[in-house]
Amino acid sequence: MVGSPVLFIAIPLLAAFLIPLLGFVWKESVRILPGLVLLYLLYLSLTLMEQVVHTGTIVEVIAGWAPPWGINLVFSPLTGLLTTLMILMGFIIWIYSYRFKNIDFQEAVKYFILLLMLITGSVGIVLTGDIFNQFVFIEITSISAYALTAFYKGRDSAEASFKYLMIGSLSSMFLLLAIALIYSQLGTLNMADIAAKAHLMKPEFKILALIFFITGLGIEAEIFPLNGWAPDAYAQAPGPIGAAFSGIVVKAGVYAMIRVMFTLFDVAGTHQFLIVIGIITLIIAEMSAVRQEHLKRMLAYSSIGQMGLVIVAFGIGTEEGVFAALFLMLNHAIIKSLLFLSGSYLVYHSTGKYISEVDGIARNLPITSFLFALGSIAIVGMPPFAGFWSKWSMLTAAAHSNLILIIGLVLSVSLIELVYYFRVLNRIYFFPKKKEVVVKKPTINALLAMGLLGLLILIIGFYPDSVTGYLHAASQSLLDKGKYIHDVLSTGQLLLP
Amino acid sequence: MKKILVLSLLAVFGVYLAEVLFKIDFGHQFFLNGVKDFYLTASPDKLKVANVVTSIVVNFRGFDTLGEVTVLFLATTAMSSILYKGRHKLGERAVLFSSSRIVMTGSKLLFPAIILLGVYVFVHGHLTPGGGFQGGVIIATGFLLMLLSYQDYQVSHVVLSVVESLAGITFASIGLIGLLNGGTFLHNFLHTGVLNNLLSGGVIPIIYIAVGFKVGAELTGLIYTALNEKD
Amino acid sequence: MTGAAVYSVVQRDLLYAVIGTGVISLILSILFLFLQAPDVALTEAAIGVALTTIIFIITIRNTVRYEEDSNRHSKPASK
Amino acid sequence: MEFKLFDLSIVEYAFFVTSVLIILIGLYAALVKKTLIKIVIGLSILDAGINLLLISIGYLKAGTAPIFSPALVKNMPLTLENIKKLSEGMVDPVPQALVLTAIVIGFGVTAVALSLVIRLYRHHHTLNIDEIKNLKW
Repeated sequence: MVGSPVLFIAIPLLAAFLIPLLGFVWKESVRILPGLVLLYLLYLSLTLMEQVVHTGTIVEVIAGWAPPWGINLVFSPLTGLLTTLMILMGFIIWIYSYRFKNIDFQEAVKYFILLLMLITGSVGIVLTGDIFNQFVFIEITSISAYALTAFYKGRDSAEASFKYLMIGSLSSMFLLLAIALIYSQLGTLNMADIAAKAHLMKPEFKILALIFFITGLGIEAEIFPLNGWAPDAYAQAPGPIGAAFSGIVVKAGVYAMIRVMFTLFDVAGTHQFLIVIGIITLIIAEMSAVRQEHLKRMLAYSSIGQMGLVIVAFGIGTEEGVFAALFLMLNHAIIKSLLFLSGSYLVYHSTGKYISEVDGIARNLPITSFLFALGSIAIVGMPPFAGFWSKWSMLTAAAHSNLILIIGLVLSVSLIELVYYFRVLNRIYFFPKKKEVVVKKPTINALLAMGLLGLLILIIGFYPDSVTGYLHAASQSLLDKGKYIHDVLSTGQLLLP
Repeated sequence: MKKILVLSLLAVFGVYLAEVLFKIDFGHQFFLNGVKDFYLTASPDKLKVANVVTSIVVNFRGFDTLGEVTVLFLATTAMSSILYKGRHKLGERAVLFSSSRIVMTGSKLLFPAIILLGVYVFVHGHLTPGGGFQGGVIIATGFLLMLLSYQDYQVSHVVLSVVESLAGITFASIGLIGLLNGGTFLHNFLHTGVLNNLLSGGVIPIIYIAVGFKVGAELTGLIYTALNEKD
Repeated sequence: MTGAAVYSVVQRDLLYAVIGTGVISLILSILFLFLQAPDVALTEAAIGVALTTIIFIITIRNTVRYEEDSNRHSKPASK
Repeated sequence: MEFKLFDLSIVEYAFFVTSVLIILIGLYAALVKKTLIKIVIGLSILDAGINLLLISIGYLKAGTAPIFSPALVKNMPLTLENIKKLSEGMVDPVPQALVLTAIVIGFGVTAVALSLVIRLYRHHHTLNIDEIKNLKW
C-alpha cells in the first residue's frame, strides 16, 4: 500500500505546525513547504484513486477502533475524485500565489498556513465518515475562510468577513443541533451506522435533523437563502482565495449536503426539494449576475448559479443525473478558478474593479485576456471545450427522465451566461481604451498556474473520456448506499477488538 | 416591524423544537447498541484510563481533538492576521485598569501556583476530571493575570510559537508513529499499565500533555494579541 | 440563567451585558456539575467565565462601551 | 407518548426548556440587535444553550460521572462484569466529549469575531451595523 488516506489530513497539519518554526530558520521555506506537501498529496491521491477504482473503497480506521466506535475515513471513488480535484486546485492556487505581491514575511506565514488549512479542512469534510468530525472540519475550513476573506486590510473586506462569519457560525450551530438530535435518537455518530439505523428514528426527529442539516451545510454549498455572504466574500477576498472558494470550499459543502440527503436519510421528496431549491438558486443568481457592474461579483453570482445547476442535476437522482452533476462540479472548479485568477489580473489596475474598466485591455494583457476568453467560452458550454460535455450530459440525463422543464432551463441559463460573459469579452477585445492605465503584468508563476488550468480545459474538452471513467465510478458509488454501509461497517468485523 | 416578525418566527421555531425535544425521555437512554456502552467498558478494560471522557477525547475520537487543536491554532493565526497593522506599528498595550502594588505582589505570588495547578490538571487528565484543555486554559489564565497586573510584562512571541509548534508536531507525530507501528493513525502503541496509576493509558497522557502545552500557548498568544491592540 | 441571558441582551451598557454572559457561563458550569459532567464544567468555568469575558472586555475597551441608537450621531468621516 | 407535553410535570424537562429558551434568546440577539458586540454576545449565548442541550441529552437519572475513580472501584476486582455493572450507572460520556470540543471551537470563533469587530471599529468608528453597511446586506 502506498499510503493511507489519513495522510491527507496528518501531513498538512504537521506542515502547518512546522511553518512558524521553519520561518525562523529559512524564510523562503514558508512559501515552498505548502507546495511540496500539496505535490506529494497530489501524487498520493492519484495513485490511491487508481487503486480504488479497480479494487474498491478504502476505509481507514483511526486509533485502531473499528467503526462505529472510532472515527473512520472513507476513500471511495466519489470522495477520492473530489479529494484529487481539491488538491489539484489547491496546488494550482499555490503556484499562482507563490510570489504573492506586496505582502511582508509575517503576512506570508499566515497566508500560507490559512490556505493550507482551507484545503485540508475541505478534504477532511469530504473524507471523513463521522458527522461530528465533519463539523470540526467545517469549522477549520470556515475559520480559515473568514480570515482569508479579511486578508486585505481594506474596510470592506472586514465587513464581508463579518457577514460571512455571522451566517457561518449560525449555521454551524444548527449543525450541532442536528448532531444532538441524531445522537439522542440513535446513540451513534458514524455516518454509515446512522444510515443503517435511520429507520429507527422517529419521523419528527428525522425531518427536524434534516432541516438543520440543510441549513447548516447549505451555507458552504451556497444554496439560495444562505448565499448572501458569497458575493461579498468573493469580491473582497484576494483573487486566488476567490478561486479557492469556488474550486474547493463549495465543492466540499455540496458533497456534505448530498451525502446527508442521499446516504444518511431517505426522506421522501428530497429529490424534488433539491430540484426546486436548485432552480430558485439558479434563477436568482443568474439574474443578479446579469445586472452586476463589478467583475468579481459577477463571477461570484455565476458561481452560485452553477452550484444551483449542480444541485438540480443531483436532484434528477438517476445515475446519469449524478454523473452530470459530478462532471459539472469538476468543470466548474477548473473553469471558474481560471476565470477568477485571470479576472483578478484584468481588473488589478482599477480601484473599483468594475467591468467598465477593462476596456481594450487585451492589448496590454494578451495572454491573460486570451485565458479569460477561453474560460468564458468554456463555462457557457460551447463545444468543444470542457463545459460543453458536462452540460450535454446534464441535458441527456434530464431527457431520459422526461424533465422537459430542466432542459429548457439549462438552455435558457446558457443563453443568459452567454450574454453576460460576452459583454465582458466584448469590452476586453473591441472597446477602445479610455486612457492609459498602468496594468500589472502577471508574474511567471501566475501565468504557469493559469496555463495549467487552460490546458486542463482543453484536455477535458477534446478527450472527455479521460475523466468519464472515474466519474462513472464515483456516481455509482454515491448511489449505492448499501455498499457504502457495508464497506464501512464490515471493516469492523476484521478489527473487532 | 422586523422585531415582531423575528419574534414570531422564533416562537414557532421554539415551540416546534421543544415539542420534538419533549419526546426524548429525560434521564433515560433508550437507544440500543449505542457507542457509549462500548466506550464505558473499553476505557477501563483495554486502555486502563479511569476518566472515560478523556479516553474518548484523546483516543476513541482523538481525530476530533487534533482538529480542535487546529481550530485554536487557526483562531490565533486568524486573529493576528486580521489585526495585523504592518511591521512598523506595534500597538501599545491596552490598560484595562491600573493596578496597585498589592495586586502586583499578589499576582506574582499567585502566578506559580496557577501554573502548577494547570500542570497538575493536565498531567492527571486521565485519572481525574480535567485534562489538556482545562490545564492549558488555567495556564493561560495565569499569564493573563500577569499581563493585567504588570503593564510591562512581556511574553515572547517566539517562545510561544515554538512551544505551540512543538506541541502540535508532537501530537501529529504520535499519530504518525501509531500509523507506522500499529497500522492505524493515533494507535496506542505504548503499554497501557494499570488503571488509576499515573503512568497508565499508554500514549494518552503524552498526547494530553502536548494538548495542554499547545492550548496554553495558543490562548496566551491570543490574549496577548488582543491586549496589544490599542489605537 | 434565562434571566441572566435576557439581562445581557437588553442591557445597553455593553460591559454589564458581558458580565451577564459571564454569569450565564457560571450557572451553566454549575448545571454541568449537577448533570455529572465535571470535565465539561471545568472547561466551561475556565473558558466561558474567564477567557471569553476577558476577551469581550478587551474588545469593549478598544471600541465603545454603550450601545448606540441608529442615526443618533452623524458618522465621522472614515479613515 | 403523544401528549407528554401536558401530562408530565415541567420540572422533569426543566433542562430542555431552559436550553430551548437560551437558544431562542441567543438567536434573537444575533438576528435583531444592531450593535456588533451584542451580536457576538448572542452567538455565545446560543452556543451555551446548545451545549446545555447536548449534556442534558446524555444525562442518566441518578447516574455518576463517567470516571472510574479509586473510590468507585475500591474493593472490586476489575473484571469485565464488574466494569459493565459500574458503567450501567454512569451518564453518557459521548456528549460530554462533544461539548468539550464544541466549547473550545466556540471560543475560537468568538475570538475571531471580536477581532473583526475591532477591525470594523478601527475603520468606521462605530459599532452600529446600520452605519457600517457599505456592502449590500
